[in-house]
Order: sequence, then structure tokens, then C-alpha cells
Amino acid sequence: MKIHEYQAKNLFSSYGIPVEKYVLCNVAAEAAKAYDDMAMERVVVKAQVLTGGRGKAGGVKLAKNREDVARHAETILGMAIKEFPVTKVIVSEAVNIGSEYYVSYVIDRNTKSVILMMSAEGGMDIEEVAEKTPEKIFKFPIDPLIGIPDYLARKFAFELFKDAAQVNQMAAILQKLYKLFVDKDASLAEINPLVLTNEGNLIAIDAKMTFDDNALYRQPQIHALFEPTEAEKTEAYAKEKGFSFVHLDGEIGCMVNGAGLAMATMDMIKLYGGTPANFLDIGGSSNPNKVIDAMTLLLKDPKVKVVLINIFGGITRCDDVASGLLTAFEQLKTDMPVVVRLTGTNEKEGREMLKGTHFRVAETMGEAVRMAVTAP
Amino acid sequence: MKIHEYQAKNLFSSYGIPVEKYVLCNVAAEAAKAYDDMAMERVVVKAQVLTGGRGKAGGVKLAKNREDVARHAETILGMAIKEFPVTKVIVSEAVNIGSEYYVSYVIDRNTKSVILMMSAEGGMDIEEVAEKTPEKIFKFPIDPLIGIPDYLARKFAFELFKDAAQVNQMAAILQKLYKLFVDKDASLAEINPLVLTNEGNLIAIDAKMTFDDNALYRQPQIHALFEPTEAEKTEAYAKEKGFSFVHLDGEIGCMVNGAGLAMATMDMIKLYGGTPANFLDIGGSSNPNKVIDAMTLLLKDPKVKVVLINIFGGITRCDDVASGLLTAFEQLKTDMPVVVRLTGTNEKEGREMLKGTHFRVAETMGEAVRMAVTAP
Amino acid sequence: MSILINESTRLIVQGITGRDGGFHTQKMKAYGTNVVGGTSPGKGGTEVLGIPVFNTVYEAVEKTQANTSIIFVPARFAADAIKEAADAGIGLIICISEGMPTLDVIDAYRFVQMKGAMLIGPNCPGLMSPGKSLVGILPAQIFKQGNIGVISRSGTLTYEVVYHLTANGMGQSSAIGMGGDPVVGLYFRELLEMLQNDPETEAIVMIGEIGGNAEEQAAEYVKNHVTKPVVGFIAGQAAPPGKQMGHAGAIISGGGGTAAEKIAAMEAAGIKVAKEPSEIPAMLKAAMK
Amino acid sequence: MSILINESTRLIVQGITGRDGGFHTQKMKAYGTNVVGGTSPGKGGTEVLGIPVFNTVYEAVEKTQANTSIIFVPARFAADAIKEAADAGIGLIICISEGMPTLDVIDAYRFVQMKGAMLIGPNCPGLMSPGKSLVGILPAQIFKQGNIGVISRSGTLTYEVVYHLTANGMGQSSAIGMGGDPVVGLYFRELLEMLQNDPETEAIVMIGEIGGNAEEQAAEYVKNHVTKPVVGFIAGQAAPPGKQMGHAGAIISGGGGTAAEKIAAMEAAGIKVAKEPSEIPAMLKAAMK
Repeated sequence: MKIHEYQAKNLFSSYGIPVEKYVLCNVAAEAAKAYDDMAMERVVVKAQVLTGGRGKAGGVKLAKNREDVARHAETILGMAIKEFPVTKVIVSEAVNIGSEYYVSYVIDRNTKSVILMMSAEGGMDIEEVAEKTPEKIFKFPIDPLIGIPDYLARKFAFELFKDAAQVNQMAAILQKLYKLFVDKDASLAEINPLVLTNEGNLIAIDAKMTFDDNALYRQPQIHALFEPTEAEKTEAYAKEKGFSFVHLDGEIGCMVNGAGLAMATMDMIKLYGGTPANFLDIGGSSNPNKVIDAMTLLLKDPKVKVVLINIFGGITRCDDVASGLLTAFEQLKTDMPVVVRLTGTNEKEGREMLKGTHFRVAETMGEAVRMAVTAP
Repeated sequence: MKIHEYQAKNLFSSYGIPVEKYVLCNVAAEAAKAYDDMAMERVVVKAQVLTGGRGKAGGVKLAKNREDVARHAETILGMAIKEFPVTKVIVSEAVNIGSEYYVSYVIDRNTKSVILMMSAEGGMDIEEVAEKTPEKIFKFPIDPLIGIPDYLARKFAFELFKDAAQVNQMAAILQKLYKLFVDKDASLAEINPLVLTNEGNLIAIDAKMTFDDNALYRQPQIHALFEPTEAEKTEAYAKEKGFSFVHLDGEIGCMVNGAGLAMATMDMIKLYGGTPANFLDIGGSSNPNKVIDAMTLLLKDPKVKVVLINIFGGITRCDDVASGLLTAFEQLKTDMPVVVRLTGTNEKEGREMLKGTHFRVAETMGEAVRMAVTAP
Repeated sequence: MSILINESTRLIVQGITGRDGGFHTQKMKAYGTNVVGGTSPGKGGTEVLGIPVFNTVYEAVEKTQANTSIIFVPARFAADAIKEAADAGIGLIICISEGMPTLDVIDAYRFVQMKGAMLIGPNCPGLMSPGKSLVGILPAQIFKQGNIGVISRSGTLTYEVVYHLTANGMGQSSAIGMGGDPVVGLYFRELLEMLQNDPETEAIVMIGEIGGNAEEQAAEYVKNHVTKPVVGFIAGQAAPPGKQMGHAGAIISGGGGTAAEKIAAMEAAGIKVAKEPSEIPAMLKAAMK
Repeated sequence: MSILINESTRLIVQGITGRDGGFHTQKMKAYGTNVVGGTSPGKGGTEVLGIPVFNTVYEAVEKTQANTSIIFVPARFAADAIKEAADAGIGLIICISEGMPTLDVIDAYRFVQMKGAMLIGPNCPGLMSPGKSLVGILPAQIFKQGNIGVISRSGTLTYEVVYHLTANGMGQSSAIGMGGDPVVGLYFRELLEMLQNDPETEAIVMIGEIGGNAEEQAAEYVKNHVTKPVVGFIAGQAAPPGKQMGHAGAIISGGGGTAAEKIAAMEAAGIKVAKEPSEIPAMLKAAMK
């Protein structure tokens, strides 16, 4: 789950991580008033939007007077960045940048731990830095039994700074950001850039955080910040029903048991020249209600021309799956062609039961996909 | 540092550990009013005093009406238990005791960890249980890296209980008490007895906590509860001066550098037939001000008849010690006989400097102690 | 042989009194797995399917000499269950539970590592040494004892592949579903090493998917250390970036973890990568010649 | 030989720029200890007494191949310093700092143990292998190289005993002040084992005091495993119960930890216990015959 920069900065502040002054605004007039209230000459107007690439898209503008602030806010609040409409901006203090650093904590699959990443190449796209000059990125896996005691925070801070004053600030930021990360079940906590001001202070002038969906049940404060897109709303609805659903843009609706098999089904549709309309993993049972819910979801998409049901009957036998499908489609009034592929335990019995019904029955994945691609 | 039962129970409550209802009272009238307010038939009036053995001394009384409460409170508030005058009582709910258990966390020197001790022999003197039926005490060292996760709390709880309802209560108490212990730098947290009521609830009806003096600097909430005795006030005063001081009851005042040597000095005084007036470790320097402070402390005790200064000159050379003593005693106007034993680096020079002065100079500890015991 | 589980596996089921725990206990027992006990706090002393239930894993281990544990408790209690098993001396812990917070997995994994135990999962179907032992929720009837080792990030895709193998007369030595989360226990590298060292295993199928770079690292390992033929399959070629495809770990992020990269790395390491699962038996036969 | 420290000791001083750290660094260096570096965060790159100062122990170890560290930082920072040393790969850590909270010592000790290092102290004077290396605040001039091993819970009492030994021509192989806190690192048992195994050590003096039951356990160990003569001394026979005698660990509590119990246990194990420190040389001589 993603949150906005201003929300991440609110969290930073509550953990004592220094951020610049900022005011959240919904309309240009609020931005102009914020400029007056802040009583600073130079400010930055920044789009608050749940995607990256905001700077390149013109969503971040420096302003030196009231008029510029209002004008930039007006423009930015009218924009859409990567299809995300901008509905909020922050007007924030423009600090005197001495130098810029990169700091993040992220889950690392390989070390099976949280890792700290730091670089003196702040303000850049860190993936680009990682690709071109990997030696400029420090990576430290954090032992969850140990966390970041003072000695480790100092060790890390000394990688980027020499002066004790900055080292102490940096060490404190590293400890607080890690605490925030762990307390709130984050999957990413990134400061890019972390700025050393000309006055010698370290300040986070951008803030990015994402959170572990599996942990939201114990993070009500974070969960409350969730602003789902339309696609995410559908995904969340599907999740409530016990499905995993991802909307794609094609014509063949898929219903599969198992995530890996569902991906493989999508892949084969493409391989055979078709376009998948979605990813849909309905999990392991043959409950007719589940099938009805899944079909309802698929039929909502007007682009869907055919539905491919790909079931591997393992623990649930194929004859039970077939009877579940028959029950479900008694209640579903649809002319949509439905290809069913059933493999696994009692597959012959299952296929036999579906013959002569609404369903077009296939034996192998290849056959089923070919039937779906060439339907109706 | 010790605290009262009611203070420990306040801490228990703030950590969610169940305790019975109680009201703190300073005079008998308050106790009677507390009884009215509590609107319970049976209550217990308990002396609040920083020493053990309260029950045997008559400091705990059951009362079934207002008059009994007032009478018991009156009696108990007039008592002294092991020389501690009772100035406070609590009037507390008399719960319906089903069975009694013992639970404590304590620092264990051998495993170098906090250990959990539990027993089904609650309400008894645990040291007696440990001596007579050690198999009735469960001991578990706690790994500080792990603490007490749910699975350990359950494991421990199942040692005393079978029923899931009690196991869950017990597990929660064990986790909370450990958290309290660690959060507050305790050296002991004891519930004796922990009561299983007839209604099936676990309640701490006594509570004892002591705290690590070395950690009080970071425990202002605990430090604020410190109620020093007269002896402890003197010890605290000595500590401020950089000394370790313990008042004893004899006639020979001691001033020694080093705790081990100071104990050995006391021991030898007894061995040679004298009585030490105190333990005093003045630490490692020969600063004349320190000597003045230490002598002032010793001379406050009217029983002191002679002072024995036992210095091992190591890093600080004996000649420097001698010159420090001479400077100090120029300012101290006293007729008290002072025996000085100086050994170590430059000992001859040091002793030479003290000859013909106020000091009686000895070469060995044995000689010095003999001189002190037979003085004047 | 086979890896990780066999006839000497003595299994306890953590959460044996739950719906899934009970159902799959029955299946595993029916397959012949030596299920020696189960745990369910507060239900110690009872029995499920004739199997003794204990309050704690400690007690279960003491009474049954269990060496392996399978976990069916809800995700929010799974980390605690894993740690209890490791602390009680279980050497191999299989966590079926889906939906564990990643930081819980990281904590539990570190704990298991500290205790010198091994973890499979979470969010996995478990594993199977056909003819010997089933520890998981895999459909036993599609397996056949043989000499192909199968390791996979996906459950049903494993079944699909095993189904084709069995249908083509190619039995399996061991099949392991490693789990679909970003952080799980034993993974490609460790399991490749075990299969390479297992005398019964003659060829290996590795089934990967988008997300992370474990397949690339595995390919590197295969190139340098695995002499047995390896055939691969990668799911998610048609997946869009930035979207979790069912598994929390199946996500292309920051421009990394695509199927194309994985397939390229595997092919560069000499691993034949199938386009569809049904091709795998023939590819294996060719590679084993 | 000798134990723990010798000519190959490469020492760093944590807190070298502090008053005590600087003073004792000079003393140790003057004695011939190989002080290879010091640490003081923010003062890296400077020098103290010609010794390079580093910002972190990691850097100090990397640049100097230090294997031993002595800690002079204030008590509230001592646990962190101990952990840094252990994490940076120091094998022997001596913590002089007095007044550490006991839970800090417990944490730090567990950490040191996890890293496979050894801790001496806190609240200790350090140790000495006469003629080879001094790592601590002990007064070097009273020592003499020889074959008596001395282990003690007290600083000045150690000096007192060593003074008598030296005055009687009995040199020391190693003398270790273990520290006066209730929880400290290496203690009687481990050190008795080391001294028993040290070919240079021919007899042992163990100096205990009231509090705890380590002397009793040590006596048991001596009885079963130590073949060299052991002479003991226990301070605190005249101490009242319930009062800390200077050392946080020197307290008779709950009816345990009295001098009488310790002396009885030691004598029962065949250890001769001196009544005054000055008796020790003669008792040793008698025991070594």
C-alpha cells in the first residue's frame, strides 16, 4: 500500500525525523494563503500523487512569490501524472541545499532481511545509480534480532559523513527511520533526497513509504490512509471474496485455481496470439458461489469476449469441480462462450459431466487456450 | 531500591497486570472511609513498609466491618516492623482465594540473565520452598535477545495450569511482568501470592519490586518513589562524594581505597577482636578534599573511637597519598587517633613523610589493625 | 533417498484441531506419513484421528520425538508457531499459512536460522517424497515415485508439471513448493544443492515466476555446481509491472524481476526453459539422454 | 604462556580521548602493551600518544588487526561499546566502566556470547600477564613475572595479594580482576579452567567475596577438574546482610552468599582459605611442595 509524500512526512515528524515545513492544499487559493502564512520567500509546490516521476511530469515547481505559488498550484492541480489526477499539493519550504543523499530501508529477498541502502548520489533515480555506479551504494542487511543500536547507526553514518555533528544527526535519522519501518510494517521507507543544508542540518525533503498489505490488519493508522484507485477497489473487492484479481486489457477472461497456474494461463494466451483480460486466482475449492462471484467479476468487463476456466483438480476432484460449475451456471444467465479445462484427479469423470452443456470442454491447457483464442 | 507494595501495584496496573482493589491510607479515619467507599464486606488492612516479614509481625489483618478496619489501621499505623515505622496502610479487597501461586523475575548471576521463577507453593516463603522442596520451583532463564514471545509464555503457563482460560491469563501476566521488569530496570519483580480466585481469575494480591540503583538515572518515574531511611540518606550522601559507605555499629572507623580491601579490613578488625564502625571505600585518588569529606563522615558517628586508614598505593603512589593526607588533616581539627597503613608504590617514602605527625603509621594490615584495636 | 522428508520423518501438525489442519492431517496420514502428534493450546490430552494432541510443541517433541512440523495456524499466529517449533528442537518446519506479514517472516526465519533448523514457506503447499512421505497439501494421487526433483514457487503449477511428468511415466524423487511470498525459507539455491547431492535424483525441474532475482542466482549456481540436467519454467511473462500476481512475491518492481530476464539467465546457464508445462517431460527426456 | 593476553595482544582503547582512557593508555603503553589504536567517534584521523584514533571499532580492527579491546567510556555507553567491539570482531573485550545497569550487562554479555567473543568486566581493573602485556588499570610495578595465577572479584585486594606474592619472590603468570558487579563476563569457573590448562601456571589464588554462589561452584569445579594447588581468600566475613559492600555484587541476600558458606565450600573442596592476605604466599608455598 502506498501513501502520499505528505503522509509519509507526517509519520517522519511523529518519529522525530526532520522534514521541512509544508502545508497541504487542495486548491490554488489555499496554496497562496499557505505562502502568506509560511512567510518564506522561496517555496516549492509539489504534486501529491501515488506514483513516481512527478518531477519530470512538471509536478514540482519552485516559486518565489504569491502569484507564482497560486499559478503553479493551479497548473499542478489540473494535471494527471501517469493517469493519476492530482488533487492535492503541498507548499513547502525551499531549504538551502548543500548536498543531497539517498537513504532507504527496503525488504530484501536475498538476505531475507530489511536492508539499509545509502548513497551520496542523492536526488537521482537510485535504480539508475545502482545500475551505472553500484559502488556508490552502501547496502547493509539489518539483523532483526539486533536492529540498529547506536554503534551500528554510527558506523553507517560514518560511511557518508566525517563531522561528528552530521554523524550524530544521521545516526539518529537512521535509527528513527528503521523504528518507523518496523513499527508500521513498511515495505519501503525512502528519503531521496536527504539534504544537508548550508546551515549544517540534515532534512528529509522527500519521503516515500509503502506498506505490507499482509500487515494492514495490525496497522489501523496506516490502513486509514489507503486511497484505492478504481482498479485497486476491484482488487480489494475480489480479495474479500477470497480471490486474487488483476485487471488487464484483453479479451479473454480467465478463472484459474492457483496463482502460478493463472500466470501460466495468461502467458499461454499471449503465446497463442490472444490477450488476457485479467489475472484471477480463485483458490482451491469448487464452491459454486465462488464460481458465481468470479464469473460476475469477469462479466463486468465489457471487453471480455470469452471466458477460460482452467482448473487443476488436486485435493478437490475434477468431478466435484464439474458439478460446482454446473450448479453455478444454472444461476448465471450468460451467452458468453466458456471454455473449461479440467485436469487432475477424476478428470475424465469431470469432463464427461460437462459434455453437452453450455461449456466447451478441453483436455490440455494448450487445447483450452487455442479454443479460447479462436472463440466463438 | 525498594518500593512499597501499593507502588508496585500501581505499576502492575499500568502494565495491565490484574490486582485487587485497594485504597492507600495514612490515618485510621481514612481507612474507615475507604471501607465505606469500597462497599465490600471483607477487606484486608496491610502495612506498607519497606521490609519483609510484615505478616508475622501483625501488619496484615482481615476485617469484616468498619470498626475492625479502623481498629486494625490504628494498631498497624502505630507499629514498627524491623525498625521501620509504619506510616501508611492499604485497605484492600479480600478476594475469594481458590489457590495460590508464586511468580517472580529476578537477576540470576549464574546464567547471567533474568530468570522466571514459578511455583504452585504460593503464599509461602519462597526461600524456604527452595530449600526444602526445590523440585516445586520452576526456573527459566530468559534470553534477552528473545524475551518472552507468546509461545514461551504459553509454555511457562502450562507448567502451572491446564485450563486454556487460566493459561491465557497466566501467559499475559508473565509477558506483562517481564516487560515491566525490563522497561523499569528492576532487579526483582515478585508476585507472592498470585491468586486464582474461586471465580477463575488470576490476581496479584501481593507485589514486590526492587530496582537497579545503577539504572535509576534513566528511570525518573522509579527514582521519584525513593524513600530513603536515615542510613540510606547517609549512603546516598557518600555516593555523591564518590564513596561507597555502609554504616555498621562498631568503634573503629575505616577509610580504605577499594571495596574488596575495605571488606578485608573490616574482617580483620573483627578477627583481631575489634568492631568496625563502617564500610567506606573512598576509591582510587589521593585528593585531599576526598579525605576531608571521608573523615567528616566518619567523625559524625559518636561511637567512633579511632580511625583506620588503609591505602594500597597502586596507580596513586604512596608518597602522593601521604601528602594528600597531610594536607587534609591540616584542615581537620580532630584529636581522634588515626592509624595509617600505606603499602604499594613508594611506600617507604610515604611512611617517612607521615612519621612524627598526628598519624600512627603501620606497615602491614595486621599491624595497622592491631594498632587500631588497641588504641588509644 | 529423496530430500528433506522420507520414511524417518516424524511429523507433528501445529493447528491440528483447525479445519485445514484436520483435513490435511487425514490426507497425510492416509498417504502413510508418520504423523506422530499435533498441537493445539488447551486441547492437550485429546486426540484427533487417533493422533495425540499436545498443548505445546515442546511437549509434543518430548513425547513423540518429532523431527518435522507442519503449520496450519492463521497467518497472524504463524511466526509464533514457527519459533515455537524451532525452539522446541524441530529440525524442519513447513509453514502452509498464507498472508504472513513480511517482517514476521523475517523475524521467524532469523530465529529458525539461529536455532539451526530449516524452514519451508510460508504460503507454500509443502513437499512430497513420493512413496515415502507427504508433508503438505499437495494432491498425493498425481505423484509417482521416481527420480525427478521438482522445486517450485507455485502450488498448482507444480501439480500441473507433476501431472505431466507422471502421465509420461516420469516419477519424482521429491517435489517442494517453496512458497509464493517475497521472503520464504529454503529456496532454489539450497534445494538445488540438496537435489544435486541426492543420489536418487537424476534430473531437476525448477519452476519460477516473476519477482526478485532468485532464478538468476539459481541459474548461476546451476552453471557452477549442478551436473544433473535442469529444465525450467517461468510463469508471468504476460504480467504487467507493479502488480502482484496472486503471490505476494510475484511482482515486477523497479524494472527488475521480469520473466524475460529470468529466462535469459537460465538459458545462459544451460537450463532448457519450457514454453508450456506440457513440454517439460519431453525436454527432460532429451536432456537426460 | 599466561592466559588471555600476551605478546601477541593487539589492543585498542575505546574512549582513548577521555581522561581515564588517555591516562591508562599511557600506562599500558609504557608497560610495553601493544596498543595499536583507539576509538573516539568524530576524532578519527587524529592521534593520542602517537596512537591512531578511529571513529569506529570496525575501522580500528580493519586498519590495525586489533584482537583485544579495553573500554573506558561512561557506564551508560558501555553496553554499546561492548557490542560494537564484539560485532567488529574483537575476541577479548575488557570493560573497566563502573556503574552499568545490570540489564545492560546481560544484553551485552548475550551479544558477546552470540558473536563468539569473551568479556571481562564490567567494573573491573582489567588483567595483567606480567612481563608481557597489561590491559587494565592495575599498578604494573607491583607485579613480577612468574607462575602464580590470580583471579579476583576485587581490584585493590588483588593488588594487596600480588604485593605480598611479589614481596615473597612469587611472580605471577596472569592476574585477572573479574569485576565486582552481580553479572560480569568471564568468571571463576572459566578462568580456573584456563589456568589449569596454562603450562606456565603452577598454582592459583582465587579471591572471592560475599554475594552469589560463584565461589561454591568454583570450589566444585576445583574439586573435580583442577590439579594445581589453589589458595583462596574471601572478603566480607564481617559484612551485614542486605547491604551492598561497595561492589554492586557484594551483597548477602535471601540468606545466601555469606563468606562462611563460601569458605566452607572451598575448604570442603580442598582449597586452603587464608584469614588475611599476607598469609597467602606461605600457604601457596606449602601447597606447592
